[in-house]
Amino acid sequence: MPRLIEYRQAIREALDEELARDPMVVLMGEEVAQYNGAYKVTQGLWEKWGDKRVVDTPISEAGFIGMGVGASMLGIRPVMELMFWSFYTVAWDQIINNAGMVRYMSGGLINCPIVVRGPANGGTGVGATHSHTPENIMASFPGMKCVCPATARDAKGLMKAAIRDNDPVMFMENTLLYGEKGEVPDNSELPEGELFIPLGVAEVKREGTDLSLIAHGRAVLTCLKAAEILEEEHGISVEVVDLRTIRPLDEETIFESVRKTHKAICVDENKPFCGVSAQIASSIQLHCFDDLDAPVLRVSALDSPAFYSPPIEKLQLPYPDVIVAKALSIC
Amino acid sequence: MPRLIEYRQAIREALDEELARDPMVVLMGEEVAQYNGAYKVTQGLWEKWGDKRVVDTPISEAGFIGMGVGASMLGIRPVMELMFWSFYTVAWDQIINNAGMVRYMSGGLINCPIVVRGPANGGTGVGATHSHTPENIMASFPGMKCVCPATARDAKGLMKAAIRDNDPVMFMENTLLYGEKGEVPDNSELPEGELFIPLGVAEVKREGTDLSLIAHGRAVLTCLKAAEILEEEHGISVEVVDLRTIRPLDEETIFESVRKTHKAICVDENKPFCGVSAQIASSIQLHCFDDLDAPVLRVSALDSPAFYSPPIEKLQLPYPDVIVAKALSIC
Amino acid sequence: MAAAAKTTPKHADAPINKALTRDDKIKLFRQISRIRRFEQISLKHYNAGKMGGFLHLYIGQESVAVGCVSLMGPNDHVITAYRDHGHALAVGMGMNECMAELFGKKTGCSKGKGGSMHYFAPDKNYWGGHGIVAGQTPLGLGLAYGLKYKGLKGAAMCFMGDGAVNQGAFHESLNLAALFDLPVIYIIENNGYSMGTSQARSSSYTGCLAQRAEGYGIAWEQLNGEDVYEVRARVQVAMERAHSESKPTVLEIATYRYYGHSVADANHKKYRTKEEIERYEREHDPILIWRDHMIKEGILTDAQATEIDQEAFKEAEAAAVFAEKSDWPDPSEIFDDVYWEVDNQTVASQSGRHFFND
Amino acid sequence: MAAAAKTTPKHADAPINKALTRDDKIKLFRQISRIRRFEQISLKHYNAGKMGGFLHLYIGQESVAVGCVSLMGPNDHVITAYRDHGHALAVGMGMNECMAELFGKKTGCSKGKGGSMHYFAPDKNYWGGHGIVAGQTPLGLGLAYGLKYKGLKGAAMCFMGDGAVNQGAFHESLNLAALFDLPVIYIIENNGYSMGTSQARSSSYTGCLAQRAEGYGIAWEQLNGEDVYEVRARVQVAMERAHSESKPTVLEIATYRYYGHSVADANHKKYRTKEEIERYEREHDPILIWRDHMIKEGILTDAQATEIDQEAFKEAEAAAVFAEKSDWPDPSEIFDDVYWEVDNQTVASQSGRHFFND
Ligand SMILES: Cc1ncc(C[n+]2csc(CCOP(=O)(O)OP(=O)(O)O)c2C)c(N)n1
Ligand SMILES: Cc1ncc(C[n+]2csc(CCOP(=O)(O)OP(=O)(O)O)c2C)c(N)n1
Ligand SMILES: [Mg+2]
Ligand SMILES: [Mg+2]
Repeated sequence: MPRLIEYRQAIREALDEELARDPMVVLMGEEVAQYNGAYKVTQGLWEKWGDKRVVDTPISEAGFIGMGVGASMLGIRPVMELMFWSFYTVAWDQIINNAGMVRYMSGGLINCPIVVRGPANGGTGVGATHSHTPENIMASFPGMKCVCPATARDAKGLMKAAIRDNDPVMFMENTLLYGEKGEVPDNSELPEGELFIPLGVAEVKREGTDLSLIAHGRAVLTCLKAAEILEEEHGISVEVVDLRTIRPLDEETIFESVRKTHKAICVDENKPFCGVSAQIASSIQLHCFDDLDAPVLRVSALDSPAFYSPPIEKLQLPYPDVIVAKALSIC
Repeated sequence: MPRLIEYRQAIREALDEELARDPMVVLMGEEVAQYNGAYKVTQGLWEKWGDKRVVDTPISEAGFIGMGVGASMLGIRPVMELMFWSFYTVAWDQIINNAGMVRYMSGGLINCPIVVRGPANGGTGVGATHSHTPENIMASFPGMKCVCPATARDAKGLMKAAIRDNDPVMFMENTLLYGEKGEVPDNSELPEGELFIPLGVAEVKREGTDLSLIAHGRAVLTCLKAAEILEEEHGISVEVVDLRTIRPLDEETIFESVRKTHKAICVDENKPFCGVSAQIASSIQLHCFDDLDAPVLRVSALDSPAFYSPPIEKLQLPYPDVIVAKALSIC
Repeated sequence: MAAAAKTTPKHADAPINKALTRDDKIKLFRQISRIRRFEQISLKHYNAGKMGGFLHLYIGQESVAVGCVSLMGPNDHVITAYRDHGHALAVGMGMNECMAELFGKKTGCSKGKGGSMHYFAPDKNYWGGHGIVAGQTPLGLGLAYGLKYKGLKGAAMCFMGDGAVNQGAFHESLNLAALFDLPVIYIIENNGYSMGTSQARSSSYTGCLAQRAEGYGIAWEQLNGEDVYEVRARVQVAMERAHSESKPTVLEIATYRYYGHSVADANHKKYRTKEEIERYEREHDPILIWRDHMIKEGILTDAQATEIDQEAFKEAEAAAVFAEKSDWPDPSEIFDDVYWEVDNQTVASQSGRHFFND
Repeated sequence: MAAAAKTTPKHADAPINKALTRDDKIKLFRQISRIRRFEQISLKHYNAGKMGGFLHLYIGQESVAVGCVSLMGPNDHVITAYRDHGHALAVGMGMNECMAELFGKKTGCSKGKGGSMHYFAPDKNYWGGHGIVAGQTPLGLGLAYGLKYKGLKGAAMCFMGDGAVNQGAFHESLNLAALFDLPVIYIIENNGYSMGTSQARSSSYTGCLAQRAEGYGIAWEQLNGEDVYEVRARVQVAMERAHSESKPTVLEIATYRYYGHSVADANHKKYRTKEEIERYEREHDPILIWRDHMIKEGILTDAQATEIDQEAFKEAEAAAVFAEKSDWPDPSEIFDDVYWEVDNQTVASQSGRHFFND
């Protein structure tokens, strides 16, 4: 019987297993310990692992993330929670200039095995400043890695890879997915004894022949719904490629899909201007120019800050009907 | 006889004229007053306008930029210098969450007529942390405007538009251009009595029929050189479109050019992943799909942090030969 | 609750309080009651699923906003964090527009765009409502800068939480405030906790949090916020300093929130004791204390006080009805209020594309 | 120069200084001289157009780095800002690799990737070399965190300028240092100016800048940096506090830079007087002062001191020759040192594209 667990629990398992595996791993952030995490991702871990391994911090993101970066230079492996990824804005210098660049500037003498994690999404009625989706920004810097899992299984396997990675990894979760259940095999069922999904490997979440939907994060689920509608109501066979990692990026899987379907729509919850899907669209047209039967289309968050009002905010994020309509315009 | 002045002087003239025009305009930043600016853009302005209008600040970018944003809500029009645009990283929250989003979150009750200006470029041997080119990031947020002038004339005219604009404008200059001279008409020669270039209007800096180079900032000059080589050595007629403003963006001028030439290369000094040219390339293939005889190519900064070593760093930025080679690959 | 020195002076006798008329005092009572009732009704509808996002209740802290705001003249300004309903009502925002904002309606003070954390009323010198912890502290400085620049005699009161003192932007602001002699008053509403973290677990300090101001040469004070008289008497000193010397002050006002950090905070009875909460409600409740004053001073009878409270309750209920009945924003409004130039269809808005879907 | 209280105790008699052997003292003299000479030769070649970017000279401040670093044991670490040559040489980095870095050569300590502002030598517990003002202050905290986490008895000395105290990250770091009891020592090298801005125009404070630490309950001290004896005697107290109590300290060390902020600073004789510079050179020069001690103590003759200085000079000249002769980095190195996994060709590096030109 498949084991269904919540996305948040999947992450928690990954954290727990990595805490057990490597004494250098330490979880840190606001309310991650005694409070069990604002979104309960770290529930129970402080109780289990104690003050040294699971650490509450004051509201000083620049200070404590920079501290984590410094500690990582000495070989500690801090997994830092941003209560919302949105709060990277106050720690940005520490993230990009220190974690992201110190290796290069030191000619490779230093590396920062740090993970910064937390939810990065709109759609929860918390207003513009709390609804940043900075995956395009994080991935735009060589030196940084960026992961956006869509399912519980991916969240677990990728988190383990992120923690073991020796470069800084920006790990973006999603509050709207924390409660979603997905199939995650128990370690005992796995030949390697654990679930480990390498960074930089996309996954075809649904196979199809007429159209490729390229997505990451929650948009993958939206695409799967759209694909169903397109299949059932319009007889269009849709392939859904889940990027999973934005950098390193598995371009080959994207191109392969497009070479098969000849049509692509990039879907994300990023804002459109210079968003992830701009990059993907520009790559596809470059590498698959002669394979394309139509321009690469994009469906992104609507190009305005996040609207608080819940029914309106819903319209700002891609939903299946928008993707269906776009698909029909080229299929 | 045309009046040739330096790019930095052109900006200074704009600042000076706006200080004269509107008593609400105030210049602020580190070393802008008594020191005359780290790059001498504000030379003489403190002496002329005094302590109230030209203000030195401590090294507290978050504090003083946020202060400028707050003052702008009361109708002051602060023009804030970042000594390097790179230092936006420590003030990012204030810029994006306050200047960029308070209008939306207040349902339009507030606006922030603030300009943040300074040099944003690589190529000067100051290392990775001092070589940020954040135009893609700034322009990716609805609510923000972003300007990248390539010439003295544009710098002057656009700065005046930026200061009079009632939205936050991120104005990116270039240390490598400060000393470049260009033709800037004296106000007395102009029918309107001043040079004013609206935001959101691209300029075809060179006309051509075989290939469009789409660029902004210093890359425009690189494109002009490449265009000459292509014309002279290869008989290829190249059009160079200077975006001038990244947001608002004059897409029509881009598309018109591509519809004429059927080939486009986007050139910028941004890093490639989710850079400005990714956005432009993705738009071109969308809107000019049937007009394109080849994929839209891109030439961006090499995808690594800035290398200090001067001769190597030069190779990281687009230079004419690279553009020429790319052009030949599709022409 | 944060420990504050028990205050000895008879704050009621401070000139600023002596100057209060009977009506003024009743108005203060009405305001405190209105905030309490507004929050209670909000809570009810939040729990009924009528709102999105977070709801940070101000219940328990009412005397702070009401006391401070009551000192404001025409050139005094207010800005605060996300726990902003109390300040909003205190400056005179209507319950209807405030409640409708929570419901995400078009009639909300921010047209449904801001939500609970983002109330604004520039016409009432009220500049929000800000969600990023301490993000408003440089803005408060900027308001003070604007006042000084324009040559106006005024002050900017910038409210913040005890957890916010550990954000760098606040410290940068302190240095700038002192260096530039700006009339800003930072008011730390110390309710003892930042989410589930007690003051002791989040801040290192000597004496009190406000004392950090000393390192910048800024005047500071710690006071008890439960009694409007004390708040007024002691904040007035800072206002005076701002108005006549154009100098900043940092005030730390001890207060307490009865509910969780936000309504979503399921833990708030874990990180503090039931006894602690109940003791505050019993001994330090701002409404009970002010009500007591009114009755002891013979300004209100018990029945009259109850009536005022009932009016506030009805007003809040009516506001919820108003909110409920109001229209949702129209999807077309999604692209309004992004750019001033676009909203106003100026010449500047005519050139170049501003929005980028497709 | 920043005003520092004239110190009365006989620092030379402090146990930590009494413990110095004759050779130790000569070594200190050699180090100071080497820094001075290295900087002078750098300057010469910078002016000859051999280097890019900025060159921030440490001349005038040598005693601070040398004194502090001389206290380091195996688990003590250093990190600093862009004015980093002095600390680099003090921890034992070679002149060759340091000079070659300025020339942008492959043989540079950072392979030509970092330049003047970004020297690193993790093998010598030296963590850079950081260009963003105060950006290194949380990193210093992290080094201390790492030490404590690993159960090592050590300290992280984090150097910074007087202008850096006004960055928020520093204040966040102070609170964290105190809250977590971390063995970090913040050393403000107060040379009186941040670029062209004097301390008085950039910072508001009471007493001195270090006193801001008081608001966080952190021990602090202000001292004079011109004499290595004083630096060692007083910094040792902080080291001891870090080692045995795992507690932070903030030290403000008065010093002076003879040259401009960077060599590109053409204004540095405008924002301060010629007299000020000359007085410092005459009365407070760290080399002259230490040389004086050596001669008075009979450790060196004048001639011997001159010889050491000449050796340093020659070493620096040789380093410039080495740098000049070294190869430029190969363009293929542009994509090295971006990702550890890629550099090490690990399994993790095999999946997905890491670089995106085309
Ligand atoms: C920069 C930032 N970090 C974290 C948060 C999440 N957060 C919101 S409120 C809060 C606690 C703030 O406590 P305090 O300042 O004491 O104010 P109170 O809620 O008690 O009024 C936290 C951690 C945020 N909004 N912004
Ligand atoms: C965040 C940031 N802002 C501005 C600068 C530019 N800058 C570099 S050094 C400097 C002055 C710093 O002075 P101080 O801290 O006193 O150190 P000193 O140079 O005197 O050693 C400035 C403004 C920077 N590098 N980083
Ligand atoms: Mg609090
Ligand atoms: Mg200095």
